[in-house]
Amino acid sequence: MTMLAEHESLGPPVELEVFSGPLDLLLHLIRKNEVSIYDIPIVSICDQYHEHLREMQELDLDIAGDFLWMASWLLHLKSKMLLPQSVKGEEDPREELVERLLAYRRVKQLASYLHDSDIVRRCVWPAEVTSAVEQPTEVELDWEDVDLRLLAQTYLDVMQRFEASHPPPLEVLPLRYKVEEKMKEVYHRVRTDGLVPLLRHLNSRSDPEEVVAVIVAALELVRLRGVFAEQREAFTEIYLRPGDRELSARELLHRGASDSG
Amino acid sequence: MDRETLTAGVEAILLTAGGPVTVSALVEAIDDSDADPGTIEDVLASVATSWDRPDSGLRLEHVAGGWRCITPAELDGLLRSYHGIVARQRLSQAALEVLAIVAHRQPVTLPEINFIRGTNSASVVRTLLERKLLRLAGRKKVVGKPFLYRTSKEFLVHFGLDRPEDLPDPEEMVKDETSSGVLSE
Amino acid sequence: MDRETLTAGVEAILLTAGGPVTVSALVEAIDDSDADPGTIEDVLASVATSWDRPDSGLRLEHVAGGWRCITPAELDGLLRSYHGIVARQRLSQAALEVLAIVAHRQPVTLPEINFIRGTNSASVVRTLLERKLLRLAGRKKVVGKPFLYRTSKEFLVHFGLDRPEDLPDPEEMVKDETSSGVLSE
Repeated sequence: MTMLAEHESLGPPVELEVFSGPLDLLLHLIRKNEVSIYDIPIVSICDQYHEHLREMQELDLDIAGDFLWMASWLLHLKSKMLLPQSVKGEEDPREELVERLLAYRRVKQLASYLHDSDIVRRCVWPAEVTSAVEQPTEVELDWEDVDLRLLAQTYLDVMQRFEASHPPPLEVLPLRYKVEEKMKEVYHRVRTDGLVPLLRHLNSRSDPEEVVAVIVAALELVRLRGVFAEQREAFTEIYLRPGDRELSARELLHRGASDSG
Repeated sequence: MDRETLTAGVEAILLTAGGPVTVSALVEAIDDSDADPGTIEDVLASVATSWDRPDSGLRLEHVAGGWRCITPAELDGLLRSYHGIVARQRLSQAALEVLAIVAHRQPVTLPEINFIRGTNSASVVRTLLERKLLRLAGRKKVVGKPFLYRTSKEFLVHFGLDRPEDLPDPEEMVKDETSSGVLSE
Repeated sequence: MDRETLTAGVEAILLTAGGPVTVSALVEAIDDSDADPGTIEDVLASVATSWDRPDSGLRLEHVAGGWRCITPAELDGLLRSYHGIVARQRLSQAALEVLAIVAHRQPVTLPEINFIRGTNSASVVRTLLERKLLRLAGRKKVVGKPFLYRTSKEFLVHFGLDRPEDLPDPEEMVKDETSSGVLSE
């Protein structure tokens, strides 16, 4: 939040002007002290500037870095001004600051003109008659008003609309368990044990990916009639037992190959 | 309020209303002891008369919802001509979208533009070619060999760019910053 | 085309245009041997005069290189009452300073604006772009290729200027006040 907005929302607890920047504050101090912009008493102005920053800090106003940067510049100038004349050299150390202040003061002048103009011009309303002739069906833009920003915004809007109508496909990660391996495993276990409790077997696996691979493998074995599945009642154990066909090594591979392809 | 100010006020309201204005809304807005409904009706009648001249481009029309400003029907041809000229300086939303797609993804084909926009953009592309904002840049080496489109020199000039690569990253361009508090009451 | 029809036509175009209308667009739209630029300027002057009466709610102004229909400022109170507008936004000091810098030195980059104001103006510039008072005008050919900003047509219309150069010279404004011997607000 800017200082301005914060100041307004809290209501000014004490009389403290809000400045639009460090140069603004500096101009204010010069005016308040009734000194010449060309001959700024740096020591005194520097102290007042720091005093003002301290007040701002007390009010918990967020002090922008620009104010601090100016504070250190003023301190630097102050130290130079305190040196004896002979050490200072020929150039007035304040020269650059004066130039910046003069340039900024011109901006403030023009801004103040625009401020008055803004108030007056807001009293002027566009007079318009909607003609029966031209009722544009869609909003058209003046080519003159189309800038890089509008172009960028339009592009983002188009791409967002595109993405909304084309949701990305679900990402299928390569399974860490191969269905064909599980088919071999389950098939041989059923052949060896004669009867395999599928749910108990699944519950003993902690990795959901392995559970999925086993279920797919079991279904595929049932389809190939290599195993039969039996369940007496709903929600009870599913038993796998040998089916009526003996599966070749190739058949056990087949499903896995097409699945991963 | 004197009669002259009253007349000017009624005219100004009619001309900024953007639709029919009722006598009661006028009475309420003017809120003046001199502005009773009878007087307002009177003023409206005099406005209607003063506009109804051969050298005036304005008419006052009484419609169901109240009083409304219109232009005389005999000037429709002229207005159509003016708005046609202005339209040439304008860009439709569709055209801006195609321009944005080509600018950021060039070179690009019509099927690609259509796919992204989800609608056929052939006529829009043609208009942009005619306006010299797009240019042909060869054919893509895929089935059907569709034309490739790029933005033109004029496009760059309009946006003050030297080369197409100078087009800023759109995300960066539009990125939101902290509220600035430029506006105050 | 007789002068009366010409006047009515110009009025109708101005009133339906929704923004400043240039003399050349009028000439092109009317497309008549009697309607040369000189005659159109003549007609515009007579329309401006005929509207500039105390009992008229219409005025003609010259802004942004064209002619635009507005209501007189003194009717603002009445119009606000009709349109139900109580408070109004104004531009903040920071926004006015940025506009002043851009108007005076355009095209100008953000670092240049920041330097003159002595404070970061990025968010202010962004808001002014959103309000269409500033526009992007390409990139400067220096390291980092910073964006260049200009004032927009909307800026001219809002502040009632024909061209940005019509703003007073701040140099002159400051001189005026130093000659009076006081440092002003």
